[in-house]
Amino acid sequence: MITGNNAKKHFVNVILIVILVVFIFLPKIVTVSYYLHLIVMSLIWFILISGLNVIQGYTGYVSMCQIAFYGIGAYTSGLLMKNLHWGLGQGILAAVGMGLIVGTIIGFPSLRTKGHYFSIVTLAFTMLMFTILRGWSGLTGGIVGFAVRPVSESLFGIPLNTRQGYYYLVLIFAVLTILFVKRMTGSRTGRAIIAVRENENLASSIGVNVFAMKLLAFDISAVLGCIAGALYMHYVNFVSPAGFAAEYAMNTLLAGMVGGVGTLVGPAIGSFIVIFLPEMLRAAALYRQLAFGIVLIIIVFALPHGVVRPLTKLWTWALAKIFRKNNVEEATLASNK
Amino acid sequence: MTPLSRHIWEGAKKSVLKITGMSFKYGKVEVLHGISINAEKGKITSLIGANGAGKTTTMKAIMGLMPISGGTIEWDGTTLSGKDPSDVAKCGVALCPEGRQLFPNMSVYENLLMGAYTRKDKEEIKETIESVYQWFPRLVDRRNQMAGTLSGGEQEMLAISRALMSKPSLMLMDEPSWGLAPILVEEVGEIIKSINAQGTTVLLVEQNAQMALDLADYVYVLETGKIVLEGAGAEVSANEEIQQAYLGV
Amino acid sequence: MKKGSMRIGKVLLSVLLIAVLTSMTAACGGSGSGSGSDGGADADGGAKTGTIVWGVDDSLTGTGAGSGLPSYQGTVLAVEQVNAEGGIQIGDTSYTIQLKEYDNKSDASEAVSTLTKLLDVDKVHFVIGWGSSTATLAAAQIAMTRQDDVTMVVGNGRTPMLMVYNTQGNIFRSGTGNVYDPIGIVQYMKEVGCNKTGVIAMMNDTAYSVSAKQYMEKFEECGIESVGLENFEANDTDFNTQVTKLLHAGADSILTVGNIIESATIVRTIREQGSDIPIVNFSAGTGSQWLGVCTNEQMNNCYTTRPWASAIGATDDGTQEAYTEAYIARWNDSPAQADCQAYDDVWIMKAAYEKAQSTDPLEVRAAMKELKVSDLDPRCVDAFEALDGDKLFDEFNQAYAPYQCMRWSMEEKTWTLAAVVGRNLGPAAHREYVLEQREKEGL
Amino acid sequence: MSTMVLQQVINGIVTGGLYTLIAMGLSQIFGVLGISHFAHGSVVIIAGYLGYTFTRVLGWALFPSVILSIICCTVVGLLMERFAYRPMMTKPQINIFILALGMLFIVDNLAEMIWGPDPLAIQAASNVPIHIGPAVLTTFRLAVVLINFAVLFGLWGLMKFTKLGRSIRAMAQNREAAKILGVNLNQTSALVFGIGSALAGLCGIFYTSMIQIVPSSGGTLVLKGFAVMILVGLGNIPGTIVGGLIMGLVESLGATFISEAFKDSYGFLVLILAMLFKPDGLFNRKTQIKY
Repeated sequence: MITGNNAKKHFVNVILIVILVVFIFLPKIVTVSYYLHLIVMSLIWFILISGLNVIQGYTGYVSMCQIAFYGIGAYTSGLLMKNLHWGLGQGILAAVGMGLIVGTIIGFPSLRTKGHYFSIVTLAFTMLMFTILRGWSGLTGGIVGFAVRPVSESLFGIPLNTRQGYYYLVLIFAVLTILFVKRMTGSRTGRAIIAVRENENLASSIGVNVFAMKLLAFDISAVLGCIAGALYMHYVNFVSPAGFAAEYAMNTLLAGMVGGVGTLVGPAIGSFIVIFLPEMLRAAALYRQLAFGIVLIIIVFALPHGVVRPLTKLWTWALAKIFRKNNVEEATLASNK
Repeated sequence: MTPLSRHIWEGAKKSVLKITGMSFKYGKVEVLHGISINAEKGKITSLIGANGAGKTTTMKAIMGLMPISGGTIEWDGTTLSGKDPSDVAKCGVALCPEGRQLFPNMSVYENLLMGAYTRKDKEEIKETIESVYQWFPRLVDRRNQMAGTLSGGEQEMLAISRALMSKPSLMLMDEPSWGLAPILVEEVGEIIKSINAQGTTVLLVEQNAQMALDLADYVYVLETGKIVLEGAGAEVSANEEIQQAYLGV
Repeated sequence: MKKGSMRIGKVLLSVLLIAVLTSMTAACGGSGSGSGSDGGADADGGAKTGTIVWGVDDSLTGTGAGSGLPSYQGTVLAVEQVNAEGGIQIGDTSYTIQLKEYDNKSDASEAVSTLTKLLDVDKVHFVIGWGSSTATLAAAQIAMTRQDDVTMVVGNGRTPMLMVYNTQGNIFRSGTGNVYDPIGIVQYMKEVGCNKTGVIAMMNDTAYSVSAKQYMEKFEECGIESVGLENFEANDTDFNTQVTKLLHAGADSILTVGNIIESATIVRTIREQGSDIPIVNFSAGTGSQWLGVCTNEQMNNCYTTRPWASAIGATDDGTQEAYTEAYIARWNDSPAQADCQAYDDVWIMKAAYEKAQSTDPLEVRAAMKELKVSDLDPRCVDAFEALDGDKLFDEFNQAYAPYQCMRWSMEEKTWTLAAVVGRNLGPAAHREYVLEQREKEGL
Repeated sequence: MSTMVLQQVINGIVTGGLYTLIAMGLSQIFGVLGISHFAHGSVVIIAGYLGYTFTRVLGWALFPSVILSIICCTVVGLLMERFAYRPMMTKPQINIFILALGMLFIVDNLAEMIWGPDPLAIQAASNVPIHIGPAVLTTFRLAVVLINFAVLFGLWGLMKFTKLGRSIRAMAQNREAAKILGVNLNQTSALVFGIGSALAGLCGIFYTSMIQIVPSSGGTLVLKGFAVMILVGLGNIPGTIVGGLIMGLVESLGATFISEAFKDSYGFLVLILAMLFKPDGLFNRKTQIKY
């Protein structure tokens, strides 16, 4: 007997499958490949912001060095391909490894601080990383950056150096990210990390090793950031330090904030907005940067808790509306039995 | 216990505190339901009740720290409800807050100076400090020490004397006995008596019912935001329910 | 999957919402904008007219705005002049030029987005401008993979690596690359009294670091002792450390290699440290840009040796004077370096269209490859060098122009021509450099 | 070699003074209101650009234009406090953080549109080099160092001995207790913003005259200011002075002996190392920071 609750679950599953199908056929729907380019970039940023969401959403710490992980991932896989001719797969694996190392190195000093201090120290790391990428011109090609050859591998027969091919690669990584983050938040460690956000002292009093949890969350955000960086590198085939300066840390903050922190939906909405909004404002040419800043302020005033909270209210309202009708039928069904 | 010098207290002679039908809401939840309290001029009035009955909320409401949702607060002819705490302080009301709320990284002397923030007269402030030092000799040799490093009793003395620094006509005292050893509670009781003896109206909020009943001329008993019993100090302490509920007899 | 599906649903619902939204805009966006070039009869049946749409991709904001903004202004000035005279004549149709400009913030990912939009949404086939190296190199990666869709005509993006990525021959550059032989300039430095020279250069910029090394190689040949090499960054503001080091190393003259404003600040820092030694700047910039940082007295005994075509008197037929007047009239700002490069690009494009007598992009590109210096309109500011067969571009589509050496004149408060010195390395050395790099890059 | 070190030490002291000026404002504002006031960097560049406009474009004398620039940027600071931060005080902390960054972003772009991307500088009138042994210090830089210490000493006196100073410190340590004693919190925080912005204005003028200003200078300077603030811990005026000098010296000596390319990052390296050992700052007692 389908009770109200199960019906809601089935309805959600149906939507889930429909969405997945739509995404699989998206390259056919979106003919103008410029928009497909934007969607690929949005999915890459979705992975990046999901990483940010892990440290920011689940431990309450605002991290400003996600863009530095993005840069490290890009430079690691890029340089390995350029100098040692490593492939795409090895590049991403190396980026994951680098993410763990750098995440721990950056995590140790910054996680000892709290609140605003933590954000400022992480922003200092982003500045440090930018200066190193720019200054070490022997290795990184300096301010101008460097280029790599397009990837030669192919995925299920679709060559990856075409936009469609690369779209599917990024889609797979995006879905894997959702499953991983969902699995992690549902798991025991996930709940421990959330406990740290709610009340650190309480969490440590019930046996949660607070520092280890924070470091774990920070490493996860670093790894996801580096994967996104590697994917970006092999998609654009060129990278320069300017793309990972403190200015872009603002975009990660906006994406995390707009989407609403601590939810799974947040990164999706936040990353799409951060990629599509500047493109929409492109007509403003000279004033684009200014418009972006003003939009930022408006969002902060209008949506202090991000876009997701009103959206979830809408979603639960819609679900309730659909299923209240069913419950009435069941009640009548049960009563006249 | 030498009485405080005369000039501090002429201000405290005439005024009376009238709170009528005051109610207060935390968000949507109403915590105080239309309570009315009158504090006699020059008397000690105390408000007793279990933890969470709304005692501290009442004190904060009087001081203007929390906007009340209904009723009026009147002191010395002027209505306090709706006023900003800094203006309430200027009307001669001083609050000795729960948990003392000192400035930990400022010296005892600087804490006292802050107490006299609303006063402009430099000379008189110096005199008040001297009289407070007479009153609380222990604070003299601690004068340049950081307030955060004082003992519990000393901190309570500093909190009370800081409140005294503004020459208040109405002294609100929020659980002065909190966290003090019994003999110190006695000492604080004596201090309150002598402050009142000089004519300052005192509204005392205490969990230590015994101390409140001993000191008070008039007592209000507050339970879950409502006044359940009021009367003269002796009369209320004779009441069996009160004895069972608060005195553990 | 039951437990978490509620949240998964929310995730994918919102992603769907946005995807559907964007695909709708994509569908209508695609057809809306005009195609590369479309001819059509004029309303009153007179001479047939049409429009040609070119993309302009420059860094109007961000770190590269110092050269990106003037480059864009130079382009607009030339296009207005061409349209004023009836545009480009092909057969009996005269085409007016329309520009579609985007700002790439001299940043790699922005350059990719703007170029992709120009190709896919605005469907343009020629993209000019390209005032900064980073954006130009990033866009070159796309140009390599979409050779039939786009031809890039680069102005002031001088990084020598650009032609290394020009494997499909669809990138042209009028601005001389920074690979050149400074022998002429070093000899001139010797004449003006440089014996022990300290070099201070933007070493992390591929273009400038190559130039700095070449200068120091030539120092020995001309008997100049090099007393040190100091480094600085783009947008650096404090040079006391480096200047102190060089002065204390006994330098009797200093060579700066870098952007206009950084070099000007170095000059000021040197003068502030109480030294009036000759300073040679491998940099360009207008008199007003230099006076924005230094005082007239501080500029005394300073030289600049960049290919600055719009230097008054660089050639004796008055083109530079005419260009400077027109530029000041249009933008009330004195011309710099990037603007005259972009200005010439428009005339080169016009010559290519009229030589091909067609609007088909591939035919125009082929015609541009074969362009002769004599085909160009005399108003071209740069005195382009006629390669063998009077050709404008070499086999890698790189044009060449001689260098001038300017001295600061206290009276006129601006740069005056001192000598026409160095010529670039020429096609042979350029070929050697490109092939060597291509092998390294595995192209 | 030793003359070089002396010269670099002098350079370090001069720039260190600037970092102190900006860190002082940040530290007071953070102490009293718990706001990471990133837009402080904008206040610096506004003063710098106004200084440039008054002296170079309008041709006024140095002194009146300096005073006017500082007044204007103080007003800007007060407006930011009144209309941007105060309404947001009740919202979650991250909003204030983004609001501050947003304002920095906007002023950054406005400055680029009004004054253009090229660096500009105020032409300091008397710039005669003074020789201290082999090292050189121009009169203007000497004046900067002297004015700097005079202002900071005055601020220390104000904080330590005046009623206003006490109320600012009291508010920083316990807002509610200060409120009870009659301190008007809004007025005091406006005052703190005023003082902080005036110091930032002074820093902007000095920075634009000694070095030069680009629209993005605001961001780098405010970050260095934060680094100093965190390095020494909160509300500690002598500590902030020493912290600023440490930052200046570390940068100029680091650039000399290690490598010029990483000039900006040495300061941050010192901050990160400090965080490893003393999360509450080098000089500060264990302060209890409420979030």
